[in-house]
Amino acid sequence: MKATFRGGVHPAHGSKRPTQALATRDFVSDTVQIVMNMNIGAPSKPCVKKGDHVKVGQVIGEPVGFLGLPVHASVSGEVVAVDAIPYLTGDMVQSVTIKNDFQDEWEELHPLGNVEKVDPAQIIPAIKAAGICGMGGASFPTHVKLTIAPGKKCEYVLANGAECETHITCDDRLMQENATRVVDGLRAVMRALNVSQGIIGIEDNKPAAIAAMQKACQGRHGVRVQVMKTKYPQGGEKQLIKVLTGREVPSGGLPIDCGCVVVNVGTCAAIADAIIDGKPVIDRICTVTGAVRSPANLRLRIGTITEDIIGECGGYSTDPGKIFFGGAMTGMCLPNDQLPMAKSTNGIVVFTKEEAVSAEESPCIRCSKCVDACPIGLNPYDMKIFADAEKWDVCKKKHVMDCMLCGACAFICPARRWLTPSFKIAKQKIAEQAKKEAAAK
Amino acid sequence: MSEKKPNVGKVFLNGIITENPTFRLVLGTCPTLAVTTSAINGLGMGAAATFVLLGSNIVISALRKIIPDKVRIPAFIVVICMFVTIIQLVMQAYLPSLYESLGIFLPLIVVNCIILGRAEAFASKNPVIASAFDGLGMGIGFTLALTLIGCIRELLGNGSVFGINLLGAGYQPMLLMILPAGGFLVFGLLLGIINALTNRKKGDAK
Amino acid sequence: MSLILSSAPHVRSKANTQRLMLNVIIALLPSLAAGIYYFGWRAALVVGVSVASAVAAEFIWQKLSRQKVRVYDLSAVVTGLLLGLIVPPSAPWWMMIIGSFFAIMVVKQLFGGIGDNFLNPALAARALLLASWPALMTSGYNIGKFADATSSATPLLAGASYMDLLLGNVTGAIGETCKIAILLGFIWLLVTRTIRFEIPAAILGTAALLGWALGYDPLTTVLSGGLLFGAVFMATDYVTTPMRWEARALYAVGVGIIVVLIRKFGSYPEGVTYAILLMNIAGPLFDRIPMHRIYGYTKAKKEGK
Amino acid sequence: MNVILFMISCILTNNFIFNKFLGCCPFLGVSSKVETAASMGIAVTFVMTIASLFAWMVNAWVLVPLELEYMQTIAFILIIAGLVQFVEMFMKKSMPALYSALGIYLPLITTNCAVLGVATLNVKEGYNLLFSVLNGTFSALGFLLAIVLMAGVRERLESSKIPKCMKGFPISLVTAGLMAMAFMGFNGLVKL
Repeated sequence: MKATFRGGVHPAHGSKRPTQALATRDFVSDTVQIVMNMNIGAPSKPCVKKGDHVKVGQVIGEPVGFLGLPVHASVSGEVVAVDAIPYLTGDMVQSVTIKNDFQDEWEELHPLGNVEKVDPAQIIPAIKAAGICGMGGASFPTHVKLTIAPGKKCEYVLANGAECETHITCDDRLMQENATRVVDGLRAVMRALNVSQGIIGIEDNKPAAIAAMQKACQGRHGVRVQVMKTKYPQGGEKQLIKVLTGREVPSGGLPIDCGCVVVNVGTCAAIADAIIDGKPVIDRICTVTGAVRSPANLRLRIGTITEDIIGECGGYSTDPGKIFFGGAMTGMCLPNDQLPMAKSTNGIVVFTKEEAVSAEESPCIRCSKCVDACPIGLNPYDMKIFADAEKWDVCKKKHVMDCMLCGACAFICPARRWLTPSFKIAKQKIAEQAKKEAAAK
Repeated sequence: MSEKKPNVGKVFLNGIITENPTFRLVLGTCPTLAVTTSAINGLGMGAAATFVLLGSNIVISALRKIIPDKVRIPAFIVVICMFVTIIQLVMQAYLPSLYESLGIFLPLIVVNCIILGRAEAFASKNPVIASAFDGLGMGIGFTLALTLIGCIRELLGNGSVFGINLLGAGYQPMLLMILPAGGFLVFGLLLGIINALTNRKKGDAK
Repeated sequence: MSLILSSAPHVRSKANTQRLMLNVIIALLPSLAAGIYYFGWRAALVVGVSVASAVAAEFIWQKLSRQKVRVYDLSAVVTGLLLGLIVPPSAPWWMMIIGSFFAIMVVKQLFGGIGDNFLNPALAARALLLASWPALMTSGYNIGKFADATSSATPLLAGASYMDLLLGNVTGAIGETCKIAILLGFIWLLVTRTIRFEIPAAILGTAALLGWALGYDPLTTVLSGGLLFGAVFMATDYVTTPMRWEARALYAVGVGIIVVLIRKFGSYPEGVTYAILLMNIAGPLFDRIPMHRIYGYTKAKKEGK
Repeated sequence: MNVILFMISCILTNNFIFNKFLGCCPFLGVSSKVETAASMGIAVTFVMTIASLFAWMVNAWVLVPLELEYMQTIAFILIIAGLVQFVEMFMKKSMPALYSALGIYLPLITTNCAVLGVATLNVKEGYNLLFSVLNGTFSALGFLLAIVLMAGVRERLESSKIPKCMKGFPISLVTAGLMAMAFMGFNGLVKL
């Protein structure tokens, strides 16, 4: 039986097919611009200056603070600029621009060898040194996630291969082409945390990936593939845990509070690369699709400029109206195509002018489709009323803080209400207020 | 206690227009809804209430310095009750059919918040003459409102006003209007229309 | 290059308000066709007047109150169509105009327009007409194919064969008689995912069960009067049903119970209108009952204990 | 059987609000929140039950023998005022929890015409002691049902785009009218 959760929507209709069969190919551009805030937490501090020569894998940004991660050069060549640019959120971010000399000269690597034999204590430091953060889009530093707080116990490691977002197929390709590395990475995490059960959850619309992963799991200790129904947001952390283990993350808690750790399959592969080859995160697979001439799955060096990527895919097929990183349900819009992709950029989608027009909000007709769609079991209709009235405290009582901004309610709404954006604002306001109160105390 | 002499004319008009107990203050909704199935009932109820208002306001105003503050509400009720009983007996003797159709809402004038409200808000603080005009104004305001609602409901629900058929024999009476639901609807819509008109006036004045 | 910046999600489902309303209109067409077939052109006139005046009422109100005119969302058409299909075929034209204006202006727009009315406008209008002109609303079926029939009020549980009931070969309101046509519409609504089957199923199930317990034939209970039409088209009205499915279930069961009770004990021949209106009123209360589980809550409680 | 039918008719068919227009002031005034509406309804039920009991006793054992029927209204209103005062004091002392929940509604009940109305109706209809008390209790329960339903609807209306001139009393009255129309469905449900 295919496992699933209650609620959810089916936004992907057809949007994946154009790139589903596309094999990954490499693309290396002649300039990369690497931003320093690729992971959640304080931005890293650039440690190279203009004119420096860097090798592939050389640390160019040093970690800052508890959640900090090192940033590595993704190409070899000369640093042509170290400056601040406005990135996705509009905030100014330090970046390092490197002119590629195409020598592909590597920094010396320190491989740890076979994941089944490596000393478990070495695994997490190696993950941190490789600069790995959640590759599924969340960009949370992986070594922090794997550092279990005292008194908590991890019983399951879940590899997230659901890829429920629209348009994106990079994890699908990764699992088909590099199944062993995904399993290796999962095993490394399991060994580091001394966990005996690892489950890889994959939606049933990726039969090739399922077959490849099942084959790769054969003979490996404690890992198995669980096929899940295709439904958004199957790959949401909370939904994945519920489906694969039957457990629920308590409200306001983390997966570890119910004995689980969830790692994206892309992250798993990066972990395997870091342990087996000692290779830091310098590239990733990224789906480029939408209004481009030839959609593709590209293995991109971190920091590749969007314009170059689109060029590699044959350029725009028509005037672009909207470009976003990630899938259509949660993706972040780009103000222009000069911004570089980062470690967590799993897709670049271009919308035509027609697709980009957002429908006007019309009065709610109380069809309750949003209530049925909410994977958390919230009442978006109710929350929207109080969010519009700016009654944040009531919103909080209606559990808006449990909303994970998956966008299912806004997708399904026939009146085209801006549900998810309102909840995003509500969550920000409530968090601000809590901060203020904490500061006052 | 220094008492300003209120302008009698203003006090009188106040009850009819600016603070019409039914349309502006929305007091005494029960009789307003219950007895207005016909214009004559509305008028009768209004007249009875006016009599009680006038009487109780005069007496309470006259006794306002004698009644101790603590027992003033029970005292007011007793005074009001007295007048209600009088009008009850009078109506029973001289207008038996109206007495029947007003039913229990005649004794219920006692708890009509308009009357107790005026006693508390006006008569207990003002001299006799002003109180009398206040009672009269309020009473007439109440009567007019009730008669208006009664006219509308009777016209739509029965095709007549004060029992005189206006809409002809071909008119199919809208029975709902003389049923309870019709009372709520007519009163609500009438209030809405009056609000809309006064809002517009205010808007014009600005 | 000018790119649009907006918050996620960037895609919306195809179904919008207008599309959903259009689905309902399409689903009502078989019933309308059956009504015209059985009762003749008079039925078409009744429905036509009803729809036209509903749309006019909506347009006039939105113009007068200087709102954006939203007639194109088709909700007024649906209201007019529904009202036209639940009155007798010889209903006078002026009654339909009053009904439609009441439905749109008083029941819907006074409360804030589409989405804000707490009662089903068409049913509220029917209740108004039924209370105001009971004679006109419970007679006048003897036209079209029934011109010679000696018939009185809606024949309810009165020995008609299942086949007659299914085909609509009985007197009744224009759209309520032909059950096959209603079922066709129901299937369309299900296929297009406009409504979910729970509410009609729960209403019909409850009514059949309770009817059986009170000594009626369950199938006749379901097939007679306006129950099927009400369950499919009226009780599933988005605006006036509770939001949570648990609350919707309570609502539907309540409708089923009240329908049978009014049929058995009440003074009206048919209780579907009132049953649904009463449950419309109770709906907001049902939504308040905390029956719904929110992810991550029950467990936290257990651990807390 | 008669008793049960009588109770149902008091709640549904002869609903105090929708059929008799008794107690409209609190029905419109205290129905903006479900919780307060329910508290008000319970308080009214409490007082109406006791009031109809006492009013019946006073009427049958004092007023009628002394041929003082014309003193009915004044006697009843005094009984009710006294009762409410007494209930308030009694509650404050022995049921402080209940008092804090219902206390503020008690003074309002004195001028609730439903209470005086039920006492007067009982005499007018010539009910015996049992039916008087039943009439008091179940009519009050009908009031409770009506005010709670009304509050449920009004809470929903709070977020509605109601035209400015209809806000407040007008829309409440129209709402009540529509509810009364729906309650007509219960007509004839009970044939006494």
